Amino acid sequence: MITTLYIFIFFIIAAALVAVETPHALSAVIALGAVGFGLSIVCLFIGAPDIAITLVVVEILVLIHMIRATLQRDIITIMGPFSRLNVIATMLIFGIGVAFFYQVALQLPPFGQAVMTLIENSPSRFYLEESLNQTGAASAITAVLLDFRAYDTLGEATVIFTAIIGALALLRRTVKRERKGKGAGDA
Amino acid sequence: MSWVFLLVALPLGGGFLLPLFDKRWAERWLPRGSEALTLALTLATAGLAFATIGWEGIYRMGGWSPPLGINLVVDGLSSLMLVVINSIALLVTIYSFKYMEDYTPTGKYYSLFLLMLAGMNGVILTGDMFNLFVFLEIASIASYALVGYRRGAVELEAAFKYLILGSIGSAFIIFGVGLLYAATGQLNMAQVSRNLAGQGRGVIGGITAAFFLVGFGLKAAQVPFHAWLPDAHSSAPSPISAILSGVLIKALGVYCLARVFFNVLGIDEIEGNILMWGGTLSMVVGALLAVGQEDLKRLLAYSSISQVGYIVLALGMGGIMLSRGEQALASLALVGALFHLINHAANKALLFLASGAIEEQAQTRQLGEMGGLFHRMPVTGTTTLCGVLSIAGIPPFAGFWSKLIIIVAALWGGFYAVATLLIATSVLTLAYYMRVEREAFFGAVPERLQKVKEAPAAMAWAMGLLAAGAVGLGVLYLPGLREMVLQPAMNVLLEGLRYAQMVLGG
Amino acid sequence: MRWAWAFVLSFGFWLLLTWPPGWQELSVGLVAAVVATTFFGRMLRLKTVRRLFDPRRYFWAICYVLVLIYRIFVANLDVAYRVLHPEMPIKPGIVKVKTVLQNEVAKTVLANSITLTPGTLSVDITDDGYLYVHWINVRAMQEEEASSYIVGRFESLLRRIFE
Amino acid sequence: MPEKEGMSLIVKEVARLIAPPIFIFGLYLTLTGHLTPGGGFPGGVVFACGFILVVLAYGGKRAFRRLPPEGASKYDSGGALLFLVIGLIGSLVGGHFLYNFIQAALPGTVFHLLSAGTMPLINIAIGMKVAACLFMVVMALTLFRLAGEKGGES
Repeated sequence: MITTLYIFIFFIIAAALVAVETPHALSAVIALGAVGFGLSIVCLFIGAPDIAITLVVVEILVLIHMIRATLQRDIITIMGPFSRLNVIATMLIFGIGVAFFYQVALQLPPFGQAVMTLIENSPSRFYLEESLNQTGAASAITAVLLDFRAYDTLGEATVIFTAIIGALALLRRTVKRERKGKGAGDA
Repeated sequence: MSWVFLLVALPLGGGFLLPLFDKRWAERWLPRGSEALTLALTLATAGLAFATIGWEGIYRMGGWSPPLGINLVVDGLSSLMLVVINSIALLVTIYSFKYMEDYTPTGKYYSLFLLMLAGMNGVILTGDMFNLFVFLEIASIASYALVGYRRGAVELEAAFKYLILGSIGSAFIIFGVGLLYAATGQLNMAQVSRNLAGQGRGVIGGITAAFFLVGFGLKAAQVPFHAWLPDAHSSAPSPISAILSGVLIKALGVYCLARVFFNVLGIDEIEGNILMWGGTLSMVVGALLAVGQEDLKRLLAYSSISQVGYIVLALGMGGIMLSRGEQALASLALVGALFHLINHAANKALLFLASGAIEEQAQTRQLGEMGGLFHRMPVTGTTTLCGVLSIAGIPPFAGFWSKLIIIVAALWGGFYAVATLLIATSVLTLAYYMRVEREAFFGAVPERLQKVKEAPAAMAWAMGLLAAGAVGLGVLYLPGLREMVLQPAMNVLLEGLRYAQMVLGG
Repeated sequence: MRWAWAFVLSFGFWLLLTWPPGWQELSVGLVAAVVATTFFGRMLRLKTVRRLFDPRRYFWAICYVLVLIYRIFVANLDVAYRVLHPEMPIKPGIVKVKTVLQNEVAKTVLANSITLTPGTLSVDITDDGYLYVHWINVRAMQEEEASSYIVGRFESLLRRIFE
Repeated sequence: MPEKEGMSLIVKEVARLIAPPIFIFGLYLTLTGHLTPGGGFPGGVVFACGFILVVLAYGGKRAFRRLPPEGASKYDSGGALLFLVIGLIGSLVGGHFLYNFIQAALPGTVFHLLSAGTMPLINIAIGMKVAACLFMVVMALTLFRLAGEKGGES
């Protein structure tokens, strides 16, 4: 079980490296798709089927869309000058990050161990034990999302809403109204 | 106080409703309907914000008590921030009517504006770490879009830069929240604070503090992380610049730093020093960079970095004094920080609105192309003069008193180097603002500006009210008023652990 | 009529998902089916629906699945032989074949079957009934001959199912 | 999509056959979110995929006549407002914003479709919203690409 999980995680890392390193845009897109599917399988392993379903659906969609986008472009290879300084700086920062994360990882609960089993007064324990009686929802996840922390969910929905309204505002066709006596609108 | 949630729910509702106002039926049946609705909602939230003064307590979302559900917390600090945010938002709305008239989808503009307001109010009110992040993202995403709203090449580049750096900041914050959850198993701020006080911070707490310093530091544009601010704040439409510089960087950056470090993690001397020296660096670097600017709005943006540096510096100084046990001195430094926060919000909003009025009427942002505008635009000239004198710290104006308090606190606390830099920066600030006055407002009117007229009434009213603030906000430090506004807010920071007690009881 | 059938089919699929149905599932399912019909009812074709009630077609469909499995099995062996053979006796190329099928669903199933069979891959399909197929070992260059090799195996059964 | 209207026949046929079941499955995920893993977010994503499949298969021009991207904005706002209104009713009835007032008044039988109070309603609201948002995101990407191809750079 845990070995399979590690195999998938290494698969994801390998696919991500391929996506970064390959010079072909299409290969990069496909490797990115492999990352996504690997991630959704990992989600299945750690017991989140709903996230896995969503991830698969989104991955298929993104893959189709990006392949269409790449196929219609003339440029199919990614070229760019490599700055050695940038690589060294990135590696340095990455190394420092890994060192810090190692320190933190030593303190974190072991993988697969739920936080609530370690901490006495954690609300997640209450959610598991009482959500059915208190909210009447059979799915504890939904009980947390839509009753205990419904305000958060409202906020998350608003984040998506804000993002799309912002995108539509930036993609609009006419920027300025025409007005007499003044300079015409730009763009 | 069962209506506190309306401070978030009303602007959210407006934000959801307004995109529908871009449709053809709305333009026919409800001309200027989006403006009217926005005005009504910002009036309502401003009223509610003033009504929270002097109240302290929590509001339970969905009826679940604190560690289980999410709760809103109103205390001195939140009501101070709410009043600042919502009153400036109201004035900016009035100003926007005229300024944004030419830009087509007004519904989307006001929708994003209200969503940003809801995000800021949510950040201020929430008592939950993850919820803080969620509302911070709402406010940030709305502001990314608003920065690029004019959609020229420069604006889009600035918005993109802001988006990238802002997202990095958010990533740091969410990492911090996740680590805090792993360490304590809690998301409720009060409960996190209580658990950390019980079990000690440990390594995770230290790393979390570092993450929060970077994340909120990015949102507050402190100096190593300030690169996005001059572009973003000068490219945004002027009312949005006023909101961004005036309140957004304070609500998402300074307030969160204060809340997290004083009430949740508990500040220690090292972090106090980081905050203080980081603030000092921002203050000096921001002022030095502002001196050479030709573009009026860029100058104001660099000045924002410098002035927020003052606030963060004073907060850090207060933290050091607190961890040394010097309560009285700490209270002075913290009052200085909060007082300067209020003053800077009013002054910088005013100056950005004035720069917008100049841009609108004279069609330029370059200082070299202006001149003698005092004769052509008397109201703008007078209000700008008030703002400039206040922000530069000239005695009877509000900005002088807050700077004085910070300098006195630094001197009494023995931070002589910081005090010297504070005074030097104030002189520098005065110098570059005097340059603005000389080049833009005094002197002879150049040929091409002969026909410039005064800004429209709505814009003038908004600027006038803010100018009154710039002149009169000094009274907040007078005894009777100080106990109403500044004192409760300062007490929240001073007695860090009382927060958990207030929320959870016992 | 089209809308009614769309409604019935959506409702049937809903029942499959929520089996066993109680009165709550049934009533919510009615609403769900109405919603689905308003969005997607337009896409349904009546001729296809009528064919759903012919038991002979189901029989031929089962036959078709068996034939397809057999074909895939044989083609697998063939491709494996070609890959493992030291000289790799392959002769890849794209051939143009004609299909007599008229029904579009039938054409789609045909193209997908060709793709599913190892060694052949349908590349494109034109409106006038031509398929472009990539073949690992092109045995016949002529259109008719190639058609009988690739398409002929499936066509008769598909016509019985769909037409 | 400008030169050829949609993709090849195969894709069109498969899209036509599979879009309605995808939609029903999205409804199922959304409506049973309080009983099984699922809920408004995955359900909405599945809805949106049904629509996007149709648009990709049939090409922008033909599909937009049936599914105008501007119309999606209506569902977007509607879903968000529905969520907010449920919360406001909770505050009027129960005194707390987002209070589960239906569960307090009429507790349904657990493990049945009509239970858990406001949760199915909120799931529907989120489903509508997420579907409309995702649809608009993809359409925004498509439209942006078209604009870029026509007008050269920027």
